Amino acid sequence: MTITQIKQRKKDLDRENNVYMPHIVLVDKIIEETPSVRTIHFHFKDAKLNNEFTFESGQFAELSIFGVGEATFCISSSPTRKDHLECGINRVGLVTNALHRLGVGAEIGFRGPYGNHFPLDLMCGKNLVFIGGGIGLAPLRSLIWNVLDNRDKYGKIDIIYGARSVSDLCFKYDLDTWEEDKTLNTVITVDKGDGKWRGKEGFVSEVLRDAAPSCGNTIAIVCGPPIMIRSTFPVLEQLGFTPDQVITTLEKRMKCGIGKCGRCNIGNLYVCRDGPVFSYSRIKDFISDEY
Amino acid sequence: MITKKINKKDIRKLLGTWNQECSVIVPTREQGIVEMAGWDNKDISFLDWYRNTVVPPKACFLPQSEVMISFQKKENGLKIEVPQDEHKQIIFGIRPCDARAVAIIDQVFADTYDDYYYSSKRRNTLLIGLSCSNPYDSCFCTSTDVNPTESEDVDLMFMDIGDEYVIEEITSGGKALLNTSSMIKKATKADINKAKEVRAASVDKLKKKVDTKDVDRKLQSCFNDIDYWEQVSAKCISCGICTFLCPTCFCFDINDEMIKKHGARYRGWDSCSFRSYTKMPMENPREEKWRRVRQRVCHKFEFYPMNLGINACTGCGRCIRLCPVNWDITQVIAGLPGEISVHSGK
Amino acid sequence: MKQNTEEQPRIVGFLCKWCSYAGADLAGTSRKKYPSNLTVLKVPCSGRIDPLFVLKGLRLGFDGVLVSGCHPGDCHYQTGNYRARRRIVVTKKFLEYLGVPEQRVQASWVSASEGAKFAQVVEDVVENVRAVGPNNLFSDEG
Amino acid sequence: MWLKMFEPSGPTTCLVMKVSDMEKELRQEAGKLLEEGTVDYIIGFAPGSLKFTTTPLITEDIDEINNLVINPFINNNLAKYLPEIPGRVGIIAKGCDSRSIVSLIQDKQIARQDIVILGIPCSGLVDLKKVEKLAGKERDKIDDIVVLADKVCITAGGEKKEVPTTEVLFDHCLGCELQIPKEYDFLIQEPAAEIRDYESSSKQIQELKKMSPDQRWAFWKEQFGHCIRCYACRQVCPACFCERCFVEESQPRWVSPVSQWQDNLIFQAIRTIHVAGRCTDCGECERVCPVNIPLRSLSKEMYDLVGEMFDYKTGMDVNAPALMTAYELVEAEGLIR
Repeated sequence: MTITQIKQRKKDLDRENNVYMPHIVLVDKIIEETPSVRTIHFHFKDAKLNNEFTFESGQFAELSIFGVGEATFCISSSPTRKDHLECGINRVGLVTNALHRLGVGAEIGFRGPYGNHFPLDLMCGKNLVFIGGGIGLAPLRSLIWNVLDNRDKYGKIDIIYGARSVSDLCFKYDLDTWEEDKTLNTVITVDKGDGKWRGKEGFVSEVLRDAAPSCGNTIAIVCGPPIMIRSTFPVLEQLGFTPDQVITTLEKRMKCGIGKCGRCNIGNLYVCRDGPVFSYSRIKDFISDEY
Repeated sequence: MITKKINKKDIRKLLGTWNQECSVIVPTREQGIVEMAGWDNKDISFLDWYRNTVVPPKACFLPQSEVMISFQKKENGLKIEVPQDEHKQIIFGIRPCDARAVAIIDQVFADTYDDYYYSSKRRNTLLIGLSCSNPYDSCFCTSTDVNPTESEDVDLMFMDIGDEYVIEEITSGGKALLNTSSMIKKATKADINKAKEVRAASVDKLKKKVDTKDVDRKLQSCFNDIDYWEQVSAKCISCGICTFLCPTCFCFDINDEMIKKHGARYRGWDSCSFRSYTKMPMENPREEKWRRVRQRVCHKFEFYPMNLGINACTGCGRCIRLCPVNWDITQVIAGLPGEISVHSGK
Repeated sequence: MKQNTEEQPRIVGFLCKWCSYAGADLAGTSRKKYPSNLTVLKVPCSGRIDPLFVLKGLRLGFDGVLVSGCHPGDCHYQTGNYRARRRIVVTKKFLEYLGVPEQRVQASWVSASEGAKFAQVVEDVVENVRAVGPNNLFSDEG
Repeated sequence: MWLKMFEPSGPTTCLVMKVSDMEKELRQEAGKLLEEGTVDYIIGFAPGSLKFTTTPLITEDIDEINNLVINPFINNNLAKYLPEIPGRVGIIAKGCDSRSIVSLIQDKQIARQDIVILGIPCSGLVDLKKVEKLAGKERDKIDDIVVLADKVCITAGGEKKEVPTTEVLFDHCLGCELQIPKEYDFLIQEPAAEIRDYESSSKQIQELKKMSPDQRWAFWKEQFGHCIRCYACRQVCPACFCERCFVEESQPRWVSPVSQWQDNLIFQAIRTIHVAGRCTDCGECERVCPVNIPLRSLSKEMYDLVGEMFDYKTGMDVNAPALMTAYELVEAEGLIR
């Protein structure tokens, strides 16, 4: 812990680029998913950027409305489909409410992509179990489409998705497609169904226990509200998954998105910089306590 | 290595020469609050009364609030501008503890992504250190690897040896500042010996000490010792004094504002002591006070060293002196349960 | 409610829905003339008016603030305006102490049947506020 | 146990309060409460880690009772902690603290039966900023402060200085209206010295009132330019017990979280109005402000304002309704047309 170490780590301060300056994107299309969730499709105003922009499944971005503020969203479209980008927006706060008031053609700010991504090379050749809850399907969806677009590279695929009620199910059009896809096993559940619901009822963790996917050569990818994540890990452990076989993506309050503003840490890890994608083994010690 | 010296009487002239080329920032007292502010070209009385600033010098690079982007609603849409600030400045009189703190924050803002706003100010600034021989009773810099009379984190280091300052030239930028001046003399052997005496005496004045050896390991083992954290956090009132006035605390918040047709995206200090700091719509991972206190201590002495190899505390003692309830971080560190006493998670 | 952005001075009025707002309506339907400087915000009761509303109005650049509710004794919720009264007078007095000219913050009781009084109140408020000039309280200059 | 690591040298003598006897009595009583299980926690003052400081002691450990102290540096208004501490609590209260406790009971934030008030008489607390100014030395360079009823002896750097006691007490103490708690379960029977100077207690307010409104506004504008929005004033204030403060609301956003003088001033102005009738003029907001904003010149004015207009004194009667929840049929005539 000497000063020479500091100096070694000190990087060049002379770069001109201002990472906080957002790019302008235009809203192409708005899909109302549930009463409180909408998906917006958008593309860059700058045509050059439209071509050059790349990202990976699992990464996130900061969307902003000038004069209102910035908020963090994961990119829910797949990098294999390049014509536009998508973000799912749950109406909960100042910025998300403002985003819900927008119409097609609106200009908003975009900076990103930030964070790490799902380890596709690690998943290659393996069976995959996707476990999602509520709006947590958004990051998974990017990965699922990414995987489905290269279907032959992966083994058996299970998708287990749940929401609080039927009207809270997001991306229903995708769910329909996946249910029809014979190469997948898709299970959809709601905590409590309405009269017309013919699918499963119960929490995701319970449905997962019943579905009991085999842990052999398998990776489980979990994303959802913290309560779902917390209750799913023990079930996966019972099913024989080791912490290394479980991958999750976390959400925390963020401001900068690039590991500086300080608030999104879990232990020494910053969700924005070291995550949002973590293997369960990496965060095991902290997760029960601060997530 | 001490190489040069200057007579105290010539300091005003020296600062004056510098002030012609760039702005010189010195400790300034207004209403009893000492902070680094622009020099008025005359007054150097701070050399007599100055011990350390209340507002740490980090504010020169990470101001309490600054405009990141400004917007203006025009008929053909929004006009967006980023303020340009490339003016050169010299901070004269930074203490070794605060200089180390700047070096510590430098790492954060250069890590992975360069922070435009911080580094555009930082790279245009030269730091001139001033040795400290009058510590507060709350100072404990010798416990955090800082020598009150020595610093490698500045460009020039001045040390008071009576009628003169001896000068260490640390960087080429600092060296260049001295080249132009005829007031600078070569330091003699006697000066260097005198400096040695002063150094020993200054270090000796620091009575407050805390053992920081193994703190990270101890913190790791008592992370889940809720009893301990509840006990030490009981009297904390969750204000932002310790974090805002800490020279190494760098957390910030970004907020937009729009009044009539003008608006801006601002960045301002934020504090892990505030409940709203981590609040998310559905839940708050650090709702309880003891979690927030734990975060502050662990960030300084466990997480920061894990990530960047150095404790994020330089022993300046501000958080102890200024705390409304005398919450003393050295007591919390010293009182850490030595060996593992882990409680179950929640 | 049409927001008035043209006329100077600009006044924001917080009117209780049962009395003062109805009073304003009556002033309108009975074709009483009063200045169009007022931007009206309807509140369920004068008891809902937090001191924040007053300062927020001034911060947003309104030159004056009017708060208005039912006469004491007439509150739809029995005691809302009695409580409001304490809060309003404290706010008014305190802002004066801070240095906000007293004309900028004004209060009145207007019942649903007092269309004429409402028109008169607005006229007086506008005149009083005009006398102290535009609101530069929160500008950085000066 | 960890409090004993640093032995600060406190004031050697203090005749204003017969300290050592009072401490003995207090420790005995507090110890009894814990021992007999009457309370779960004791809140009091312990020696601080720095010279001339004290620190709140919140403990359920009977061994820590011997750390309880009474001296002219027991600044904190401990009532602050009551709403957040579960169970039954024994609290050491000076006159002003007791008023805050009563005010919290009036506002139904705490229940009287959960609190055991250990009242202590108080002749006033020493404002270290004033002492520093008089001595020309900062706190840690002062060797001793001896507080007597009529004079204070300050020793610093070998020099001894004697000044009238009124010159070193906090402004709010000079205007104290309750030296001995009215509401208590146990009271240390000891008279308090009457050290008052009402004029200097609100000197700045009187000066401000002589100015024009524009000048006053300019004064506050300048002051709040220094504000760093650390919220210490709010956090230390027993009257600020809201679960969620209006500054943290984002929908609508009443006050910008960005620190600029406009919003800093609005924050403090609204805070002062919101605590009208709860503020007991304990002066904590001003004491803790790290940038020396004269906050008491706001809160004391509000205190006087409600006193004059509604003949209301905060925290004097547990059974009286809180100011803003009550009304008279006719009052504040002439301010609303």
